[in-house]
Amino acid sequence: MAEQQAKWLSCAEGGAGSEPGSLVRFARLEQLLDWGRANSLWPLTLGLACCAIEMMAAGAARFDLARFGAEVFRPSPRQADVMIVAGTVNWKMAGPIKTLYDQMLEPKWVIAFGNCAISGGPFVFPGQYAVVEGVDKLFPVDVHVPGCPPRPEALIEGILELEQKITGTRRWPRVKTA
Amino acid sequence: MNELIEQLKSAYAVLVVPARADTQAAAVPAVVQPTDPERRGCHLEVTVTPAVVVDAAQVANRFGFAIDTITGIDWPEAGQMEVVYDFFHPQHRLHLVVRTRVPRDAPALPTIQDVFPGANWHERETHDFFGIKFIGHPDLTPLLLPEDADYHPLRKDFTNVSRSSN
Amino acid sequence: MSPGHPTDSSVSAAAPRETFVLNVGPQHPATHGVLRLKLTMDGEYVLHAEPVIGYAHRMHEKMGENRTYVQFLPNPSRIDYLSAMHYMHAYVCVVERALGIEVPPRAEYIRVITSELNRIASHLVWFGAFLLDLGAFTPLLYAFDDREKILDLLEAVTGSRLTYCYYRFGGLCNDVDEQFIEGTRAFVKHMRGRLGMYHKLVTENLILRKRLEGIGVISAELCRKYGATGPVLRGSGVPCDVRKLEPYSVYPEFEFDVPHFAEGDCMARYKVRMEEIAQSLRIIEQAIAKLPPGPVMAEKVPRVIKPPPGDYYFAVEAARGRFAIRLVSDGTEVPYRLKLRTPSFSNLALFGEAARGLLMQDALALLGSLDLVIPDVDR
Amino acid sequence: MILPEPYRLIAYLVGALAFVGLNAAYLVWLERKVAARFQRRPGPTEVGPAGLLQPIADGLKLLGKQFVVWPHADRVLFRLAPAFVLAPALMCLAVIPFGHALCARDFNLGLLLVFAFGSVNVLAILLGGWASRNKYSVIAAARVVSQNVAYEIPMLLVVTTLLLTAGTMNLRELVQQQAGGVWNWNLVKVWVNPLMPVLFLIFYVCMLAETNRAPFDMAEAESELVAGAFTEYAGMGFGLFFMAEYANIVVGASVATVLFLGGWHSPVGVMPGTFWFLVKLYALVFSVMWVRWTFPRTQFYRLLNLSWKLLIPAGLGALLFTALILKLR
Repeated sequence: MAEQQAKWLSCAEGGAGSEPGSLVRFARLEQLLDWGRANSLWPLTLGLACCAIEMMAAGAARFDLARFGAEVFRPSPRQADVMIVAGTVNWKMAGPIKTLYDQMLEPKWVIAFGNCAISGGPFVFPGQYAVVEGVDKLFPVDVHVPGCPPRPEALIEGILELEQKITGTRRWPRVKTA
Repeated sequence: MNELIEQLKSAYAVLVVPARADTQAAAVPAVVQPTDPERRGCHLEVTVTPAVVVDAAQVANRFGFAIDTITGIDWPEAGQMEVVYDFFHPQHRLHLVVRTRVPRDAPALPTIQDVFPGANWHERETHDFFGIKFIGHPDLTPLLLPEDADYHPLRKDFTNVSRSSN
Repeated sequence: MSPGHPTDSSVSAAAPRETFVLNVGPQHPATHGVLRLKLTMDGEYVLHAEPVIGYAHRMHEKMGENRTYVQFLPNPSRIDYLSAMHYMHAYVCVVERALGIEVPPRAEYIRVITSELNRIASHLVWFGAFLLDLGAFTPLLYAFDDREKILDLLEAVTGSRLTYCYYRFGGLCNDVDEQFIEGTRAFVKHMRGRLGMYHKLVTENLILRKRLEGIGVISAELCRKYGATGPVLRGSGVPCDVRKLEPYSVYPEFEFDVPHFAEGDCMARYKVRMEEIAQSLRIIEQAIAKLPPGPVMAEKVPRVIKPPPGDYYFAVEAARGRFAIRLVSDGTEVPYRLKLRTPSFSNLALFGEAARGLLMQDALALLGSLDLVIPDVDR
Repeated sequence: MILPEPYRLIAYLVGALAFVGLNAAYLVWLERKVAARFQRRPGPTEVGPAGLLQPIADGLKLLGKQFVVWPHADRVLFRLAPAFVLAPALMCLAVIPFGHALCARDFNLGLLLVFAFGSVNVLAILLGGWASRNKYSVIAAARVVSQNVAYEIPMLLVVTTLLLTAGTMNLRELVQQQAGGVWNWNLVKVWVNPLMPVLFLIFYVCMLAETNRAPFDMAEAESELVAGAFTEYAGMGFGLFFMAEYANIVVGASVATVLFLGGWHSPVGVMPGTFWFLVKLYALVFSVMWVRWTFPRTQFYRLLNLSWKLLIPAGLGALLFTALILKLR
């Protein structure tokens, strides 16, 4: 454990928050905060289409997102940390979803869950008039989880991937394997 | 069952647009045509002129039909748009189709939403997709398309709307 | 009973009341997706409710005119992803009707088994989500637990957890194995026990009964005027089920009841769906017992699907009600027009009228009891 | 031995803050674990052993989250509300005797103080909801006020009834009266007042309602009002509301323990008193969680009906009945 912790700390050293020449360094504090953020990713309750059911399944007993502390689905964007865009976004929804993104407070992240959110998925064809071809056209996306719909395991992997993006290392503490 | 169909037939047979002196239009009777439900999925097809769709809906209402759906079909070669009203019966195995055709350049026909309030959304949707105007409809703002949509995507000559990808 | 509504003439005769518009959605936990409700409220009473839809419009009908019959196969399962099997069933059946293909009996039986499994899965999701609307969280997880068992069975056969693309024009893409049959048998037994538990845990709960009984009454006449079908119509006392009324596939060969309750309130719709799970189990049991051997694919299916010109219509009983496809063919490889009649659309249409005068809390319970899938409304 | 006043108060301040903080943090953890067990899933496991670091991660996250006061919100009240909601709960803990000698302020009117400060909680949620200027929040705030006003009355009626037989408002003395075995606890003292179990039941229901817990969670009716009165709060503002909810549960459960369950008195005679106090306290807290994860939410008007039409008449009846018994005895 201690060894891993040391590794985790050294990994994130020189990452965000520690500028080389600055007098005051808050790297350790930043790392601590990042650890907290990574382990407490509260998603926004935002189900758009098919993928939302798999998102619900990921929170249900079999897959249990709660193990990683990410099961606290908040209906209010103010309290959510990560927006899981689960499903197709069309141009009518583009405005509201952008508002939701703006209403979320920093630090915030976005997971594009499913092909529709990544690129428009199966609904893209020449002459299509409704679908936004990828939510990264609307706001920055941190993790893409492909699939139509992706399996719940894929969402868990997406969350772990996002944690890695936040802390700079693949999850501490390690996930126990069965 | 069969007698119900017969009654329906006779009810629709009298649906005639009366001849009007000011337009020289002749009286047009409704065309009632029984169809094979195994092959086509409906029992009775009634073709009427747009002027009597409300009466046609009233007959369906009198016989206890429920509104199934309303849709449009675009026939650019014929220069027409077809509006198809589907009615199903909640108690009997009976499916009724009422068809009417409107000119493509000025598609308009009366609304049946006073007979079937459920037609409100179906007509709005048909207006969204085909641009068919339902006269007397309280609110024809786009239902499924964005509120400011001015295109009718299910018309055969529809091409992609220009969409700035911001 | 709920207290007197302000729409009563006795109350509204007083000084004009101040109303406000509450915007529920498109992102709101009670709308199960991207439905938006514009509620004109007087305090907590809903004076006028206007659903605003279209936030999940995905051009399925336009796509129908853009792709060949085979290319459109994955689409129906994405319209109502919770009852994907039924939607696939309607689509392949309408094309089979146009082409005049006879489907081998084994394929029909397997279609019925998978469809009914899918219906149970869909009702389980509704059960969980509805209870979540009412503020009980735990039943959701129990329901999803049971649903995973169905998903495992279907995944082994179809390769997909949610959006199955299993039926083909003329049959199925592959046969089921012994494991599936055994697993389904075991599931039927398991689910019967669980249903008893659900009734003990939820149906008999006093708070739940008080929240549902007499709330959100929808009359049979209202259903007829709006074309509402499925459990909503059956919850208003009309035993209308496409499986019985316009039998398709091999449904006439099974014994099952059409549960219907005359009360028309949220509890009636709740009971209809719970009873339907039991009836679906009955159908599955019979279908497995009678499952004939043989091929699962018709022999004379043309390589290129070109239905003769004409207008074809096919309706099935999906988990939410009557799903119908109107296919207009012009004899080419691409449908000329593919109209999808989705049950949620009509079921939601009556919400505005049914919710008038209810408390907001009860209106949202009514909304939950309609069992909406928003992409099914918006297509 | 009881420490002199100033030391006791300093010890209380530090202790109460730590107690409330840890309680809030670990009751959240417990709630998540308990809920998970009810739902046949593991709950938080990966963040620290058995997910024990989960509340710390949540706390850090909330601390590091941006806090914004919306331009349309009431700037002062919006900031004040979270503080208002937590402070009264801290005050209440001052008079609660956790053990024979573990009471920050042995106060003659202890019970009065608990109820006086306990009611401020409502004001804070009202302020929070009002200051947010969000329709959902305002609806929730209005609900909370009428709910808490309605349930304060039966609760006070029950307590008054109890005071008739006890004759003191000092919480320590109340506990001392219940010394000498389980049968002396107020809950089972039916020979003094045959209505004691009923009183406890009313008190328990009122406690659930006062702390806005399911099935009476109108303040945060998630599936209707988004996040209720807290919809616009983010970061630690929301965190404080969260902490206050658990602090209020602890206060409510403590008062119930003191009034009905014999306070620090051990049912079997082993282990120190504080241990037993906490056992009773957490058993009650657990039951509160159990209720939450089992029942659906009630309707709002039914909630008010329950209080005005059932609990208040029942409370009044119990009060009259008890007065009669005492007079006749």
